[in-house]
Formats: sequence, structure tokens, C-alpha cells
Amino acid sequence: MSVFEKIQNLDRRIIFVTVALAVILPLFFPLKLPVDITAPVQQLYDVIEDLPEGSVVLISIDYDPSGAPELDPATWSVMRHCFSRNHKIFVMGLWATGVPLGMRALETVGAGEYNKEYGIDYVDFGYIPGGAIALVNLGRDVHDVCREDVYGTAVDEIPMMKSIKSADAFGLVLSMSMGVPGSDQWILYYHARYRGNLATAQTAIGAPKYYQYLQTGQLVGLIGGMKGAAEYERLVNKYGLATIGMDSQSIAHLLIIAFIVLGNVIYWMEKRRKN
Amino acid sequence: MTSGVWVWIAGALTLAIYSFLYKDNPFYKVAEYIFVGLSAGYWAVYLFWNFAYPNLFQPLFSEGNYWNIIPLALGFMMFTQLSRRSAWLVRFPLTFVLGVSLGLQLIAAVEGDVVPQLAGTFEPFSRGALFNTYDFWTSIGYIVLLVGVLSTLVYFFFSREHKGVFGGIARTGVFYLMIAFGASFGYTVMARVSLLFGRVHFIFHDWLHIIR
Amino acid sequence: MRLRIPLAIIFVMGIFTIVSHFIPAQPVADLNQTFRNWYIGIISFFIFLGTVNLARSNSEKIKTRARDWKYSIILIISLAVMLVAGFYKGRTSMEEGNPFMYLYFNVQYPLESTMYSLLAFFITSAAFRAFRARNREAVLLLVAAVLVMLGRVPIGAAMWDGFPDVTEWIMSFPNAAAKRGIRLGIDLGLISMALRMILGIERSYMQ
Amino acid sequence: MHKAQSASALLIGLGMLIALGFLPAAGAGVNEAVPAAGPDSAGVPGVLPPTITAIEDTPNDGGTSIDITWEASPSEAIAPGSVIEYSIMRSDAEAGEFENFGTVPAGSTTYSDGGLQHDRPYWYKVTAVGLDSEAASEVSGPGYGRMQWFDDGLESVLALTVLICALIIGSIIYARHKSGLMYLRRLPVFDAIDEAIGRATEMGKKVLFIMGQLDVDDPQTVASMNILARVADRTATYGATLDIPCVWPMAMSMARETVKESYLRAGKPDEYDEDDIYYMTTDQFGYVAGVDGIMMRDRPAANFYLGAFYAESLIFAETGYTIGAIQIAGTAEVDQLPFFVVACDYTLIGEELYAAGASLSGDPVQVGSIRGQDIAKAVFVVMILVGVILRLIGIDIFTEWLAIG
Repeated sequence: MSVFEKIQNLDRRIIFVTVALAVILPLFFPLKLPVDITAPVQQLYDVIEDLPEGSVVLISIDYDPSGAPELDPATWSVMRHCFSRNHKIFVMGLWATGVPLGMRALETVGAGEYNKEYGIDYVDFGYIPGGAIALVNLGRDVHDVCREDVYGTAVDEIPMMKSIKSADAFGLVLSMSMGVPGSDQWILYYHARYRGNLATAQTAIGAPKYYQYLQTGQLVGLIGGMKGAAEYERLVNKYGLATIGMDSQSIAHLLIIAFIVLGNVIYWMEKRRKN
Repeated sequence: MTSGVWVWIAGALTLAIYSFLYKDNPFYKVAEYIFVGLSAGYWAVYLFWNFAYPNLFQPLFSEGNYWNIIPLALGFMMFTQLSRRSAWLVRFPLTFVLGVSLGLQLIAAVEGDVVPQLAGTFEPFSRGALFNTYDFWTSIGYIVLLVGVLSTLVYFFFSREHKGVFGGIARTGVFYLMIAFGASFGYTVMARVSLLFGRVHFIFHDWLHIIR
Repeated sequence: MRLRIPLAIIFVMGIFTIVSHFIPAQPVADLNQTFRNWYIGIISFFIFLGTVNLARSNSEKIKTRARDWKYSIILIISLAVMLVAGFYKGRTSMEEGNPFMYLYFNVQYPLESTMYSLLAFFITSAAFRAFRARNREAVLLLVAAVLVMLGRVPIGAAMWDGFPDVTEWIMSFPNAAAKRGIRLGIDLGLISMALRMILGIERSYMQ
Repeated sequence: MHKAQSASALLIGLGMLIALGFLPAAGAGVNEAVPAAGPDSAGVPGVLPPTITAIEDTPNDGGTSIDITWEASPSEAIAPGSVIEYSIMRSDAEAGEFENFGTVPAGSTTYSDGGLQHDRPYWYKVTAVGLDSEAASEVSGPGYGRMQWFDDGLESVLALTVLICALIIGSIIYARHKSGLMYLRRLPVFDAIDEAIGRATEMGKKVLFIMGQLDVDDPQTVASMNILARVADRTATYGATLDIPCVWPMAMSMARETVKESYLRAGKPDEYDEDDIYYMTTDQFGYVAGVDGIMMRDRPAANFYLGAFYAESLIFAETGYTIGAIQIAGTAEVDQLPFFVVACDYTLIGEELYAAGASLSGDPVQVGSIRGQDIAKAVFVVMILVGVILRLIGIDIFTEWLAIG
């Protein structure tokens, strides 16, 4: 076996160890590189900034723990921005497994940091089953879909819900999404029927396919992956996990590029040797 | 919420999953089966309290909305597929669900995708905007976008051989596809690394308190 | 009867859903909303069904002492634990500070996110092995990937501040163009499949 | 005295002069237009009422909603922030009791009042709510919510829906009569399938077929079945063994039926083994671990991943790559395509998944609908080109008809 073949058939575990190191080491030796702001994130920031005070922002928690490292920082930053502008927040989710994540975010940011009151400044309706179909009904009649909030309170007993009856009530809808059901359903079944401002925060897996909707104006903003979340953290000036994570991202990305280059060098040398 | 004994449980389970990277082993298997059982239970609990109870049972039993018997009956028919003899009964709820969802999917594809995406492709081409409003790279971008959409559409033609001019356009489509897949792959790396970062941060910060 | 009635149901429901989309009048829209609520009711049984299926196939494994049957015991226990934690205090058992939430944040959360984080390792080894500049298409794939990787992290911007802009441009134009082409094709595939199923031409799902 | 101190003393002096009315202030001109009751900067309470300008039926709805439009309270312009919100008051009699049915923040001048009964009269008042006072507009009405039987905002959607459906149905009917005249391009995947299964037979190894995460109600699963029919036909002919772990019980029985038919058609019904097709688990990661186990143990020589795939796509493709299997993938999940394209030998992209099944089976219905989809794509191309030309010469009717921009 030649050296090339040996490297080419490198035990996967060696690659695994280098990846782990690339992510761990920057935690101990931070680089603190500045994060630049991209247009799709700035657009969303401007929309929230320009909404009249007291507008209702719907935040849909369409992710579960496996999307949390990327989407939690985005959710928290957007909530901070909304509360600082005195907007009201309506939380729901298309994934049952994400409900506690939404509750935790509202409690920490709403009740904890901004002293907001449940039922007046924000509500949480938890999991809404039915995906796309539920969204069609939601836009038409919010009270029919959201009968009880996450604590079991009937919708008619919540003061904030008095004026929230249909899609018209929402100044902005934000889907924090990691798959199906998620932003696709919000675009195709909700926005196509009820219009209004719709934006999305995506894991880096989903984000690339939403640029086409950004161009048509179906989306008014896009937070893509941990980088997008780090940008939003910078915009609201409250740094968290996404910003810390950027260093690990930098090194891991470089490592993967190095592996691609190495793989190709071997490939070409091998090819030459055979000729 | 994450403290004391609990954080050690979380930590141990995290390591048990990572042991799969070395090779499949009993620790990983235990963690996997716990996960599968737990999440199935979680879904059932949530679905009951957050949906079935307020939206199905309460209207039926407390408010006397007897129409809700229909979805309940159809829902229970789903269970007939568990036995071979009655399995055909599942067709009733299945076709109901399919009828509604396919109808909506069909409309959504036209209303949410086809109409706005077609319009969005030529909408930027108003004379004034193309030459004055946008900056240079954006104008070029819109032309690139137009060529790309047309050539990828041509690539997806199945009833004509990709030859001659037609084949040339289809090949351009392939180039676009490759750029898009490459770009998406590059973009996606972040998602995968984020998850690993999240766990590593948990291990060293929340669990072992090695970093602040 | 076993075939005709289901075919009639899918036809009537499908056509009604499509046609009624264009009719805003209240009686039609209300009926539509009712049907959709029924849909959600039925579909939620799919998930209950999944739970039953899981319990059944695993208790089967335990009974027959199939391969890995000991693990199935663990599965059944964790399923039961979660159900008890979720129901023992009625609705309030899902609130903060109860076992249900502790199990979520300390068992389910780490397990699920760790499970997905394995992908970070797989993507690296896939990049190393499979990203080869074999031909022109592969070169495009590779170059686009590397450019975007550099443009999405701060270290790329630190090398050359043009990387983020290049990335955004690639994503917004050539990427969006190809995705749009793919998407329109998929939409057509979906429309034609939906139409065939509603009209009863495609019945393979009823076997 | 420092310079800064003297400057501030000067400012205070000037301020006092302005306050006493000796010097004109910058905004003083506006004051003259303000009635005595108006709020001034000192915060004296008293908000001016808004004026309702229109009460109209909300267009294109079921008759359950009325649009109210008003002119903002003049106080908003005079003292920004003095109006906090507007309350929309409704009554079903002109002199009746008015109740608050909705609140919008200051700055808004329209409200759609929903949840009404159609063809019944309603009267409205809009109240401007200030910090410690409020002022109601005059009663206005009656307004009626009217039912519409066609949503004319959806003309273009209806037209395109009808057109696409007609093209597909038309092509299917045409294909049933003249199937011989329909041509479908031979996708390279045909040869790839034959080659992969041929190699598996030579090596005496299994053929692994994965049909994705979704159940039989997903179009991708149905398309996957159509390709499975061909794959099973090849394994029957060559004598290779299939291995099909399933995610859903119903998908399993569908796969069994499909494979059985293929073996019958190939004339080898006795070689069909039901146990090759089995239910594994519905859980995504349980399934991944199971399939990974099969790959590492049995080292199949040909892997097919056709259908709806999510995060597991990369794990399958990577593991399959390391065991050296020929891999053929196809999905309409756009997010997952890059991984398949990078790590598999052949990938069916989006619509190709549907088309491959059609041309493999040669079934006139499927061939016909692919033909219809092609014509629809040609229509899209023409629409885009016409749109660009019209935009360039400055005609916007087409863009407006499609309800964008």
C-alpha cells in the first residue's frame, strides 16, 4: 500500500478526533473575530425596528433540541429586540418537542430581563398540531386553533388575545424553523393566503433554499444558521452562545477546507502516478 | 433545571452517544433506546394535553359538539391496520386525510410557489430599476438568476433528448445545479458544527465548569 | 365497497378542497374549516398509532427473545416513565419544575442534540473522501463550497473582507436560480401526483 | 467661570425668555392652529378624537368582516406619543351600547373587524386612547359584511391551476390512446441500476433498498415504489437478494406487493421471499442505527436511497461510501440533495425521481403525466420570457395580474 492509499483510506476516527479538537480548542483560546452583518439579517432587524410600538409579533418555535444550538440564540435575540421595542409576543410551535424551549426563552427574556407580564405582553400557545392545515385555520380564526394556552388557560380569559383574532393582528410572523413542518408551510399555506410580514430563522441546512423567497418578497428577512444568530446578537448588543461559537466555526471550517484540499492533492498525485 | 444529579445524567448520556464514533457498543444502544422510548412518550403526552383534550374531547363532552365523533371514529379506524383482517378499514381515514391534504398541497404549490416564483424572476426587469436603481452586481445577479431559472427548467425536460442548442442550455442548467449544491454544502457545514459546539459547550461549561 | 367508497372520499374531499379555495363565502369556508379540524384530529392519531406500534413491536421482541431484546425492555420502561410523568398530575404535570420537564431538559435534550451532532463528524469525512475535482461539474461544486465556507465564518472575512459579499451573491442569485428551477419541477411533480391520486388513477397506496 | 458654564447659563436664560413668551419658539406657528382643549408639551390631558372616513365590506371574504378607516387624531401630529392606541367600538344599533372589539397601536388608521354575521348592520366608533384621557369619534355606519362567491384576487392562481391540471389530464388521456408516440428521454440512472445490481450479483452480495422516512401518503414514497418495481425486476432476473428495512408498516406492505408483482412478471415467483422486506422502526435515529448496522455487517454491494430523506441522508451516504457500495439516490428534499450529489454515484434530482419511475415502467398514465409536466414547464419558460420583455418595454399588466409588485 502506497502512502497515498494509506492517507486516502485514513481511519475515520482520526478525522473525528481532529474535528473534535477544532471545536474544543477555540473554547479555551478564543480568537474573538468580529462578525459582519449580512443583508437578510439587517432586513429583519429593520422590520422589527419599524413596526409601530405595541405590534404583535408571532414567533413560531418550529424546532427541537437538535436545532437549539443554532436557533435558540436567534430566538432569544429576536425576543430581546421585540421586548425592547415594546412589541407583544405571541408564541406557538409546530413541533411538540420544542415547546419547553419556547417557554424557557419567554421566561428568561420576557419575565426575567424585561419584566414583562404574561397574558398582557406575551402569551404562549405551545404546540399546534396539524402543520400546514393548522396554519390555514390559524390565519382565518386564531381562537378556533388556539383554544388553550400552554398553561391550560382558555383563550377568552387572556387579555392580550382580545384583539388577536386573525392574521391581520400580527405585525410580523417569524418562523424559527429546522424542517418540516416549518417555514415551507408558513410560506405556502399561511403567507400565500394571508400575506403580511413573514420572516424566518433557519438552521444552516435549510437556509440556502430560502434565498429565492427573499428575492420575491415572500420573506422579509432570514437569519441563517449560527452565523445569522451571531449577527443578531451583535445588532441587539447582547452577546451569547452564537457569538462564542463563531470561533469554533472558523477553525472547523478551515479544517474541512484543509481536508478537501488534502483529498484532492492525493487524488491528483494518485492519478499522475497511475499514468 | 440543569444541576446536581441531573447534569451528570445529561453528561453521561452525551458521552454514551459519542461512543458510537469509536464503534457501535452497548452504551450507545442503551442511550438510543432510552431516547426512542422517551420521545415517543413525550409526543403522546403533548398531543393529548395540547390538542386532543382541548380540541377534541372537551368540545365533545363538555360543549356537546357531537360532530367531533366523526374525526374520533375515523381516528380510531387508523388502528385497524394493526390487524391483517381489518386493515382495509384504514382506507377511510387515509383517503379523507389524503383528499384534504393533497387538495391543499396542490393549491399551495400554485399559489405559494409557481405564481410568485415566476413573477419574481421577471419582476426585477423593469427598465428603470435594472439600469439605475440596483448596483452593478445586483443587476448582473438578476440576469444570472433569469438565465439560471430558464436553463434549470430546460434541464428538467424529459420528453426531449439533450442535444444541440437544447442540450447546451441543459448543460448550463447542470452548472447552476452544481454551484447551488456546492454552495448549500458549504453553507450547511455550519449547522453540523453548531450541534457539536452546543454539546462541547455543555460538557465544558454546564457540566464540568472548566470554562467560565 | 372496500375500494369504491375510499376512492369516492378522496375524490370528493380533494375536489372540494381545491374548488372551495376560490370561494370565500362563509358557509363554504366554515365547512372547509371543519374538515380541516377533522383532518388534524385524525392525523394526531397517527402519532398515537406510532406510540402503539413502537410498544407492540418491542414487546414482541421481548416475548420472542429476538436480537437485542434486552434493550427493548429499556425502551418500554422509558416510554412508561415519560407517560407517567406527563399524566400523573393532570395538565399541570407539564409545567416548570416537574419531573416531565427535568426529563426533557436532562435526558431527551442531550440525547437528541448529541445524536444529531454526530453529523459534524460525518460531514467532514464526506468532504474529505468525496469532494474530488474529477470533472468540470465537480470543480464547480468544490469551488462554490469552499467560497461559501469561507464567507460564512469570521475568519474568512478576516482573510479578505470580500468573502461574505461573494457568499451572499452566490446564495442570492445562482443558488436561488437553481433552487427555483428544482422547486418548480418538484411542484409540477407534486401537482400531477396529487391530481392522479384525487382522480383515483394512482391507487398504489391502497395495497 | 468656565466656558461651558457660561454657555449653559446663557441657554437657561434663553429658555426662560422663550417660556415667558418674550421670544418666538421654533414650533410656535403650530400652536395657533390648536384648539384650547388640545394637549400641549406640558402634558395637560385631553386627546382629540379621530374621524372615521370609511366603513366598507372587506373584499373577497365570507362576509364576516368590515374594514374601518379613519383619519388619525390630530393629537398624534401635535404631540407625538400623546395617543397610545385606538379602540374600535362596535354596536348593532346606532343608539345602542358600544363595546370594544379591537385595539390597534397609534399610527394605524385601518382595522378589519372580523367575526361578524353577514348582511347585518353594524355601527362603529373609534376612540383615541391617551395617557389619561380618551376621545371617541362620531358614530358612523351602518356597515355590512357581504359574502363573495369568487375571490377575484385569485384569478391568476385559478387560471394557472386549471391550465396545469388540464395539461396533465390531457396528456394522460392522449397517452392512453397513443402511448407509442410518447417519447421519454432515457435517464442515465437506468444503466446505473443495471450495473449496480449486476455487480451485486457477481459479488454475491445483497441489494439494499431504502424508501425514505415518509409513509405511503407521500408522493415521493409512491415514486420510490415505481423505481423499486424495476429494481426488483432486475434482482429477479439476475438472481440477487433484496434487503428492504421499512419505516412504516403500511409502506412495508406496499413494498411487499410491489416486489411480489415484479417477481411474478419476471417468471420467478418462487424466488420471492417476504422476509426480505420487513418493518424496522418508525423512529428516525433508531432506523439510522439499524441500517448502519446492516451496512457494516452485510456490506451490500448496491445501495438505493429513493424517497423522502432528512438528516440521515448524509449518514447513509457516508457509511455506504466507506463500504464501497455503488450508491444510487434520489429525493425531492432539496436540503438533502447536496449530500447525495457529493457522496453517491448517481443522484436523481427533484422531479427526476418522479420521471424515472414513469419511464422505467412505461405505464401510459405516468408517461402521459410527465409529458404534461414538460408542457407546463414550457409554458413557464414562455411566461418568464414574455414577462421580461413586457417589463423591459414598460408594460406592467402581466406582473400586476400575477399580483406581485
